[in-house]
This record gives sequence, C-alpha cells and structure tokens, in this order.
Amino acid sequence: MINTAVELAGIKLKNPVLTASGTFGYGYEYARFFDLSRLGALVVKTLTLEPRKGNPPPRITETPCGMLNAVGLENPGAERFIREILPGLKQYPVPLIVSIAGCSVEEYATMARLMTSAGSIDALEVNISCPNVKAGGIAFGTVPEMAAEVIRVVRLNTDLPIIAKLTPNVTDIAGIAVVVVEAGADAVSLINTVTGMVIDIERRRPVLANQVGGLSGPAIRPIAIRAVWQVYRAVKVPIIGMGGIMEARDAIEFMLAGARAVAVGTANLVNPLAADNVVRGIEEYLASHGISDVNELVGAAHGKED
Amino acid sequence: MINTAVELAGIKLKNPVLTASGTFGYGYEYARFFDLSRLGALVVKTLTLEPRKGNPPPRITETPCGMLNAVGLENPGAERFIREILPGLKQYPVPLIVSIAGCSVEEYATMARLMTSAGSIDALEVNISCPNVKAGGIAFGTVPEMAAEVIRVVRLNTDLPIIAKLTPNVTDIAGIAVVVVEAGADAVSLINTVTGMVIDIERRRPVLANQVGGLSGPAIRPIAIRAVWQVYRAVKVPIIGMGGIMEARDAIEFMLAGARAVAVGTANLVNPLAADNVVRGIEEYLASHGISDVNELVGAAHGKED
Amino acid sequence: MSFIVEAEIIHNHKVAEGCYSLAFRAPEIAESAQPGQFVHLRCSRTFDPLLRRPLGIQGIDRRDGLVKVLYQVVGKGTGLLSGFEPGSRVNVLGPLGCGFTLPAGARRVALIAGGLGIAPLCFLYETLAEQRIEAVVFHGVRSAGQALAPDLLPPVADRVLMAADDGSLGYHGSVVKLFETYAGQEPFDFFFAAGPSPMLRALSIVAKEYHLPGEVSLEERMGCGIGACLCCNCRTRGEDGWRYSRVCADGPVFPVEEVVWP
Amino acid sequence: MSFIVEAEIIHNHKVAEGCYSLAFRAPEIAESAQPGQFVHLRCSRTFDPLLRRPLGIQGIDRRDGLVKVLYQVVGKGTGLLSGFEPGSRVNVLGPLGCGFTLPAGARRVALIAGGLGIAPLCFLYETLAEQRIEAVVFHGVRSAGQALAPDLLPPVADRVLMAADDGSLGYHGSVVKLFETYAGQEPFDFFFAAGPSPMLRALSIVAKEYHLPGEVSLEERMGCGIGACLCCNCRTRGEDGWRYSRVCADGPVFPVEEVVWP
Ligand SMILES: Cc1cc2nc3c(=O)[nH]c(=O)nc-3n(C[C@H](O)[C@H](O)[C@H](O)COP(=O)(O)OP(=O)(O)OC[C@H]3O[C@@H](n4cnc5c(N)ncnc54)[C@H](O)[C@@H]3O)c2cc1C
Ligand SMILES: Cc1cc2nc3c(=O)[nH]c(=O)nc-3n(C[C@H](O)[C@H](O)[C@H](O)COP(=O)(O)OP(=O)(O)OC[C@H]3O[C@@H](n4cnc5c(N)ncnc54)[C@H](O)[C@@H]3O)c2cc1C
Ligand SMILES: Cc1cc2nc3c(=O)[nH]c(=O)nc-3n(C[C@H](O)[C@H](O)[C@H](O)COP(=O)(O)O)c2cc1C
Ligand SMILES: Cc1cc2nc3c(=O)[nH]c(=O)nc-3n(C[C@H](O)[C@H](O)[C@H](O)COP(=O)(O)O)c2cc1C
Ligand code: FES
Ligand code: FES
Repeated sequence: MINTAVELAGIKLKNPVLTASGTFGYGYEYARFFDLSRLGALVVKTLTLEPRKGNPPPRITETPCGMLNAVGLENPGAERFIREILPGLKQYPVPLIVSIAGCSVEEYATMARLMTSAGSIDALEVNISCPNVKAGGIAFGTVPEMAAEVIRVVRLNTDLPIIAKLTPNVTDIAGIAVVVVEAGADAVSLINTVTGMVIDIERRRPVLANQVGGLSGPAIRPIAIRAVWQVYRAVKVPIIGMGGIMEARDAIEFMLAGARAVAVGTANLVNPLAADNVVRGIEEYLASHGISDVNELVGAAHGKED
Repeated sequence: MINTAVELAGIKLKNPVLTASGTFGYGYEYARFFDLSRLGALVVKTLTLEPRKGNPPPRITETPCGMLNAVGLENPGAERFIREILPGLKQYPVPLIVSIAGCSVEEYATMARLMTSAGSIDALEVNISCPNVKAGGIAFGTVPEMAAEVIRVVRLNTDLPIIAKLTPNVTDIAGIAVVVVEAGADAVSLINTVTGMVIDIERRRPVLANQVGGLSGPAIRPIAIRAVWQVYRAVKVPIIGMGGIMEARDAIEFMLAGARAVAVGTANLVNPLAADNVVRGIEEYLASHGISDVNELVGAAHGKED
Repeated sequence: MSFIVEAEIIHNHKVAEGCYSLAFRAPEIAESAQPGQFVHLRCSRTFDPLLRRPLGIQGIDRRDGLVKVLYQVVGKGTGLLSGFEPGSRVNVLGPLGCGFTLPAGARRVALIAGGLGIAPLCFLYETLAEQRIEAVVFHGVRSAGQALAPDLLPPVADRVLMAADDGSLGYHGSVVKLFETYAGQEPFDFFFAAGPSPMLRALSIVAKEYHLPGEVSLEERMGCGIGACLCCNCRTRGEDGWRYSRVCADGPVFPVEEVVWP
Repeated sequence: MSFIVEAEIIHNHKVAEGCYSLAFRAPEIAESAQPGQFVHLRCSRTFDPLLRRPLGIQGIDRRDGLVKVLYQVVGKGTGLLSGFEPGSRVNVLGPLGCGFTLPAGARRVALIAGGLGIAPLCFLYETLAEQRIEAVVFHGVRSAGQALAPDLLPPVADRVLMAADDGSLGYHGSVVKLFETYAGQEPFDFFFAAGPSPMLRALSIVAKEYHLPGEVSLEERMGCGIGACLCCNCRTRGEDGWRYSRVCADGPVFPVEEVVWP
C-alpha cells in the first residue's frame, strides 16, 4: 500500500493536492468535470468582508507560458458566502479551506471571526497580498511587520489552523515566512502571483484595465520552486507549494523542494481535469519509483548534507 | 527621415538596441552573423578584477518559455580583458559598454579605475547583483544602502557614464533606482535575471550544480515591463530595458513602458541574428506607424493623465 | 453538460481572406450543443500559448458527431490552429455558455452578424428553420475578400443581405446601417446579433429606437471558459445600476437591454 | 563559417525504438560541414521550448545539399521534432564546433559509439574511407531494438561490431568491454568515440592502459552553441590543473588526454 495522505496544520488530507485560491471558483464549476472528493482539500476564491465588484475588463491577458490577471478580488462578501455558498460546499466530502483578505488589520480580524463561527471550515488561508489602505496601499505581505500583524490578529480571532499565503514580490520571502510563523501561522502557502504588466503596442497602453496584474502559470514555476526551497530551510511548519503546476511532475518538483502539499492554479483554467490528473500522476510516480509514502518526497532534494 | 538615434547618459547611440551582458560574449562570436556596427551599443560579459572560473556544469537548464543559468561570472579578469580582448573590440565602430562587478566595494572601485584608464570604453555598466562577501553574501543590489555605496565609489573612480544594472529580486525596485541615481548613476538598466530553481525529479536534486540560477527569457518579460514602468515613474535618468526581448514588438513594449534603450539577451542564444532583427523591426514599426522619432515611444504608455 | 474531447480534425482549411473553417469529431459536444454556445480550444501542445481560445459553434452534424467552427487568424493561437492537419487531434472543451433563447411567438427575426459573428448565427438559423421561424440575415464584412462563399453558409445562404465597409460588396457601409434601412420597413419580432463590441453597441441604439427586443453575443478575453476564474467580465444591469457578469457562463448571449455598454 | 537556414525537411521518420532519422536541405551547411561538427535546431515555432537542440551530423550529400542527423526522442524538444513533416521547414544553425582531427600517419583506427554517438562516426567513417584509412566500428546499444538497420549506416555497415547491454544482439555487455577484447589483439593507431559521458570515461581508462591516443566527442547542455554564453562548460587540462572549456566551441571533440572527467 502506498500512502498519499499528508497532515497539514492538524488537518489530515487524503493526498497533497489542493486547488489554488481564485482559480477554482467555489468548487461547483469543476464538480461537473470530476469528483471533488478526489482532492486533498478545496481552497476557494478569496473572500472579503463586503462584496467586491473587482476590476473593470480586460482582467486577463496572456504572456509567454503564463497569464496576467487583475480580477481584483471580486467576491460576494462574507455574509452571502456563508448564507448562499457555504451550505452547498459542505456537501463535498473534502476538507474546505477558506481564503480571507482585507484592506485593514481589523477587516482580517472580523473575517477570521465570521468564518470561524460559520462552522464546517477546516482552515483559513490568509491572503496577505492585499494593499493596506492605512499604509498607502503597500501590500501587507511585503513588509514583515505588517505581515506578522495580520497573522497575529487572525490568530487571536480563530482557533482554526492558519495558513499564511506569501507573496513572491519581496527581497526575502524566507524572512517573511519566519515572522508569520512566529506570529502564529500553522502553515505557509506560496507563491501568490508575481506582479507583472503587458503593454499593447498598438493602443500604446497597458492591456489590463488595472495596468498591472499578477503573473501565474508555468513561466513562474522556477521562481516558486526557489521560494519553496528557501522557505523550507527557514521554517519548520508545512509548506503548500504552488506556481505553474501543470502536471504531476511539477507537483513532485515542489514536494522535493520542500512542499508538504501543492496547489493547482492556472492549470485549472487550461484543463478542468488538471487537479485530478495531478492526483493520479503523483500516485503513478510513487508506484513506479517504489516510494511507499508521499511524505518521503518532502524536501528530499535538499539531500542529507545540506 | 525617421530618427532612431537616442542619447544615453551622454553617449549618442544610432539606435536604442544594445546587447545584454553575458549573452553576447565579447562580441566577436556574433560578428560572423551580422555587422556589429548595426547595434546601438555593445555590452560585454561582466568582468571582475581577478579571472574567474565560474560554476561547475550543468550551468543551464530550460524552463517554460525561459532558461535558468548559473554561469557564475566566468571571465578572464580585468587585466587579460584589457590586454587581449579590448584591442579587438575597438575595431567595431560601435559604442562599447563594459560591465563590471566585484565582491567588495573596493573591488568595484578598482574595476572602475582600471576600465577608465584602459581607454576606448564609452560607459560602465555596474552589475550590482553580485554577493557582498563582507555582508554574508547578500547581493549588493538588494539592499538600498549597499547598492548606493557601490555606485558612489564607482562615481568617485571614473568620469565615464555609469549605468547601474538593477536586480528584480527586491520588494521595491523603484526605491533602489532612486538611491542609485542619487548616488551618481547616469542611467539604470533593468532587469537582471530573476532567482529561480529547477529540480530534477529523477535525480531528486537541483538540476544546476549551483542549485539556484537566474531566470531569463520571454517568461520574465511581464516582470521586466512592470519594473521599467515603475522605475520610469520614480527617476528621471534614462532606462535601458531588458528581460525576454525576442522581437522588435517586445522592444517597443519596453520603450512604451519607459525605456530609452533596450537590450537583447537570451534571444541571442536562440537566434544569433536576434539583435539585428530587433533593430530592423523597430525601424519598420516606426515607418508603418508614421512615427518620425523613436524617442516619441519612450514612456508613451503612461499617457498624459498619469 | 460540458466535455473535454481529444477531437479528430476532419477538415481545417482557408475559406476566405484570413478565415478558416474547422470541423472536428466530438459526438458528445455535437449531441448537446445549442446555438450561441461556444467551444474552447487548445491551439498548442506546449504552454506557449497557454490558454484556450473560444470559438462560436457554426454548426453541428449530430449524425456524424461533427462540430464546425469558423475562425479568423488574428494572432498566435489562431495562427497555430490554422496549421493543424486533418487527421490530427485538437483538445476541445465544450459546449460552453448560454446560447440564444427563442422568444415565444416570434415569427420573423433578424440575424445580424459582423465578421465571423456569422458563425453562431448559421447554427441559430438552422434551429429557427426547424421551428419554421422566418429569419433574414444581415452580414457585414470589411471587404469582399472576407465574404464567405454561399456553400460555406448553407442554411443562411439564400437569405443573406451583405454589407461591406469598403463598398466592394452589397451595401456600402456598416451592417448596422444596412439593418436600419430595413428595420423601418419590414416588421421583425426579434433580433439576434454577434460581432465586434462597437457594432453591437451601435445596433443596441438602433434596436431601442425601433423598440425591437433582441439578444447579442458578447466577446471578452477568457481564462477558464466555465465560470470559475472571473476573468471575462462584462457590465450588465443589476441591483445598484450595474454589476459584472461572466461572458463565458452568464453569456456569451445576453438580452440586449441587459448589457451596460462600455 | 556557420549559417542560419530555414531548411526544408526531406525526410523525418522512425528508424529504431525511439530513434529518428532526419534529413534537410541546407547546401551552405552541407558544403562546409566536417565530421564531428553539430547542428543546432529549433524544435518549435513558439518559445516553449525556448532553446535550440544540438545534434551531431551523421552525413551530408554535397551534391543535393542535404544534411542528415539521427536523434533519440528523449524529451520535449526531440518529441516535437519527431512531428515535423517532410516539406515543412526547420530552423538550423550550423555547422558548429570543432570536429575530429585525423592524426597524421594513422592507418587503422577504431570508432567507438555508444547509442546515437554512432551518428558523427558515420560521417567520420566516410571521410576516413576517402583517405583510405581503415576503420573498425564498435557500436553499443542498450538492446537490439535500438540497433539501426544496416542501410541506415551505409558507410559503416560492413565494418561494425555490435554490443548490447542486455545481450540481445552481438557482444553481451558494454561497447567499452567489447572494444577492450579487441584492443589487446589488433593494432589500432588511434580511436574516435562518441556517446554518453560514463562510457567515454570508461573508455579513456582502457585507452590509457593500451597507450592508445584518441578523441572523444562530449555532450553538455547548451545555450547559444556558438561560444558566447559559457553555459556548456566541461573540465579540460589547463595551467593550474584544469580549466573550463566550452563544449560547443572548443569541442565537442577533445583529445582524450585533455579531458578532466567529472
Ligand atoms: C464567446 C466567444 C466566441 C468567439 N467566437 C469566435 C468565432 O466564432 N470566430 C472567430 O474567429 N473568433 C471568435 N472569437 C474571438 C476569438 O476567440 C479570438 O479571435 C481568438 O481568441 C484570438 O486568439 P489569437 O491567439 O489568435 O490572438 P491573440 O491576439 O494572440 O490572442 C491573445 C489573447 O487575446 C484573446 N483575444 C484576442 N482577441 C479576442 C477576442 N476578440 N475575444 C476574446 N478574446 C480575444 C485571446 O483569447 C488570447 O488570450 C470568439 C470570442 C469569444 C469570447
Ligand atoms: C554536441 C552534441 C551532439 C549531440 N548529438 C546528438 C545526436 O546526434 N543524436 C541525439 O539523439 N542526441 C544528440 N545529442 C543530445 C541531444 O542534444 C539531446 O538529447 C536533446 O537536446 C534533448 O532534448 P529534449 O528536448 O528532447 O530533451 P529534454 O530532456 O526535454 O531537454 C531539456 C534540456 O536538456 C538538454 N539536454 C537533454 N539531454 C541532453 C544531452 N544528452 N546533451 C546535451 N543537452 C541535453 C536539452 O538541450 C534541453 O536544454 C547531442 C548533444 C550535444 C551536446
Ligand atoms: C485568475 C486568478 C485568480 C486568482 N485569485 C486569487 C485569490 O483570490 N486569492 C489568492 O490568494 N490567490 C489568487 N490567485 C493566485 C493563485 O492562487 C496562485 O497563488 C498563483 O496563481 C500561482 O499559481 P499558478 O501559477 O498555479 O496559478 C489567483 C490566480 C489566478 C490565475
Ligand atoms: C547566459 C546568461 C549570462 C548572463 N550573464 C550576465 C552577466 O555576466 N552580467 C550581467 O549583468 N547580466 C548577465 N545576464 C543577465 C542578462 O544580461 C539580462 O539582464 C537578463 O538575462 C534578462 O534579459 P533576457 O531575458 O533578454 O535574457 C546573463 C544572462 C544570461 C542568460
Ligand atoms: S473565463 Fe473564467 S469565468 Fe469566464
Ligand atoms: S552553448 Fe553557449 S558557449 Fe557553448
């Protein structure tokens, strides 16, 4: 028997494959393509306290082996999510991780409280890539003190496991990982999108209405692998690795770099079966390589000597 | 008549197309493919004071729409460059920009002096992505004070125009641009490679002997365009834009974002004629769009209102 | 229901200036597709380009399980697609989106196409014909070179009024103007339109003037095509004036009065 | 001199397990290519994969301006290459690198190939034959399925001794061991070898033992292929013990005694 189960901040997952927030909607769009209980866990689109309309179109453009998006956290808000969407999500026999964000520390606190009391949520992923309105719009996740502060207040407002989702748009991602873990994060997930931009040379203006967007897809995978590698050496908590996972071999690369779980993002947009294929492909890799426990892969590329 | 000439830190270039350091050798490897005097300027591989052997193989691997390299600044050292290579470079009627680096502020100072007294060099590009040995190997370019210090000593040791080459592996590249300009840089070039990593899932070890490498090629273009856009808003000096320029349309994207000149890098490896094709393609774009001066493109995507 | 099919290509050839006709075998899709729905195609086996490309369904052959689309080569994806050989396979996701809704009691409708907006209207025309609803087709192209041979548009071929922007064919001017010359004279109960956004917007103004209800098929850059990524937003009427709808899942077809034009 | 050619593909088909023969028309390259040199091919029109792929030249036909290579499908690039149709074009940069050097006065040489290392040795064999130098070919494969039909290796076909790792063909064991059984008995003046690095390394030890001089063709991952990027380094003897050489420009062929094995 091959073991594919991993433990993540106290939650037991039947396999290490999650969905990346924002790329899998609230799950049901994909339920017509495969059985969602095949997944290790479901991570839903980031929620904020109030409903958000998000950015005007165009919100997406393609880049070499990647895409740029500026959805702008469109979401129905906490209340409607809890009332209208959460009941439907409960029907899937799969752990549910809810991603939360805010434009102030207080909003993060309120979100943590609301989601915790909503019940039937297995963990909170805290998206700290949002602009801090009080700090002139600098993203919480790019300043160690601000990142830590967010996690600290979330910790005070929930007893659910906390996953801090880190942005790669920093000089030292391992340093951010260290402070969020000190502040109470039970796990870290990385990477969020890389800030990028595309200009239309005919219109001579940025393609996206929002000007800048977040780069995702295979193009950023080497950046993400490096980030996971560095963070693995800096903290002891489990890492959820993501960034350009298209196939099982990519997921395995993340695990070897130090990820205990992985999330499939942009690949869902290209192929609705991608996450399911990754689950199957990991099983095949383990079998063909005579590995009896997926946990053996975690960090294995660091070797003994390092 | 269409004007393609641009002025860069006091040097007049017949067109805005340069070669990116390290991707064009010392020029002569490409001279058999096209007439180097077609270029705006030639930027050679980074030189250090002492000869360097560089990293063990493998030094290169491919990534989706990109590549990762860890050459490790292999170079013959300042003295042999001046004695054996520089005389040959003088024969090309094209401005020559020499890239210098060091592992200490003193080494940068010495390099600046040596290259300045060598003569027939038109500008120095200061590669500040090197690790600062005294600061435990942190790259000079990632810490504003260290970056500024390097430029300051180079300024004291040369009367040549100084181009500071910035790394994208920072939280705030515009902030770094501001301090290096204050410290005396006449222009900035960006971006250097993005730190990345690839793991071989069969060997379960990093592919590169050096473990991490620098990501380049089309994959990083959206990151580079965003960096140029941000730096253009922060400083007044000319910007040399690079990162994934494969064709003229990409070069034009950089100019619209704010670059006064561009450098062709990885594309030279894919197609030895790439830089020449970019020169021609820019001319064609100007002609077909009725633009009489290439300088009109510089920063045009920022619009009037911004 | 939507399917992911490695579909065999039956034909894929040029039919007008820069325009290709592609047919592939995908019985599941052919079985369930409705006029106005689209398919989402991968144009490469590699990740460059990465995303699928949406194309409206031009017609289906349920017996042979075939699906037909018409596409203009405009960039990288459609450029690569035009190189796919018959016999090889294309990865198709579909049918997707909400198609046209036939209004109860309509007897005479106008179908108004700009460029390859003709594709979904061909499929619609066929369905209308089955229900014995009379349809007049207005088809605008930039120039005669872009016009498709009648045998490519079998169902609509004998009921199509052409307009060319450059006057090289049929009416000299936009298809909206052409339609307007008729709208005043002939009674239509309803209209269906597909084409570039500025054309649809102009059409919406004309329709309003003549109190003509109708539906328009919108285009927006897409990610997933299945309603999950929220990348394909357009403005529609909503509680506080307007809200964002997803072109891929709430559309691509919208009642004209629902659309808030940019 | 090197050239960049959009070369027409003459043939491109499977000739053994996972192994393809590709011929393309590139008169400039055919004109100047020397045995041991390689060509650098783009395997995609897109940027995925981005880099060229190096392949040794198996033979040329100067009259028709053809160049032939043999390749193993091992990954993305060679996988895509195997889909190129005759009549279509492939972008080729070449000829590149320094080829084999015929030692003055040599009369009887050994050519030792591991896997598709046979390709450059076919080309070399032809040149040796023109100069009336006798050559014996030792060719190792993993299994009989990887062996090429004699008509694919016309020049060497009647002078080739096979070894298969799994014993399914010829000598049971490595080609180095096979060569060793001969090296003691038959007098060779020189050897030329191409194949995987561990094989060449083992061979270098055998050659040293028998005081046999020779040249080996190395492989390393490449960027530019023209000596500019310094990405394809290997260790060779140098001033302070060893130095890095560029496989693409200083090699791929090196005198065996120059190589510092990893
Ligand atoms: C619902 C729907 C139905 C469509 N039906 C047809 C059809 O039947 N025939 C046809 O020729 N075209 C149709 N289009 C437009 C077609 O999808 C684009 O022309 C095509 O995606 C361009 O791809 P490209 O790679 O060749 O161009 P590129 O310009 O290289 O594409 C770059 C990016 O822009 C997107 N894009 C470019 N133009 C459009 C556009 N007009 N709409 C949406 N995204 C765009 C692409 O999907 C891609 O992500 C439809 C679009 C939508 C949304
Ligand atoms: C001078 C030279 C001559 C060669 N001649 C031949 C030949 O005649 N026939 C043949 O079948 N193969 C030959 N090879 C090896 C061939 O280049 C690789 O098998 C091929 O590049 C693999 O590409 P891929 O995309 O299919 O594999 P992938 O594994 O997807 O390639 C990924 C990357 O690794 C590189 N790579 C993988 N394997 C090798 C290798 N063994 N050597 C160098 N780079 C590698 C690729 O170029 C690419 O950058 C030669 C290599 C060199 C350096
Ligand atoms: C369309 C889109 C929407 C996204 N929305 C969110 C979001 O709401 N919250 C979040 O934390 N990350 C969001 N992300 C980032 C992804 O969760 C993921 O971190 C990133 O895309 C890298 O993974 P990938 O390359 O596999 O997509 C989004 C990404 C995409 C492509
Ligand atoms: C093989 C290789 C070697 C490089 N060597 C140097 C170097 O010596 N000094 C330097 O400043 N940048 C070096 N670079 C970075 C490039 O100059 C350039 O900044 C970067 O590759 C981004 O541009 P590109 O995507 O067009 O290659 C190197 C890049 C590559 C690919
Ligand atoms: S394309 Fe993803 S929601 Fe429409
Ligand atoms: S591949 Fe560039 S130097 Fe050899």
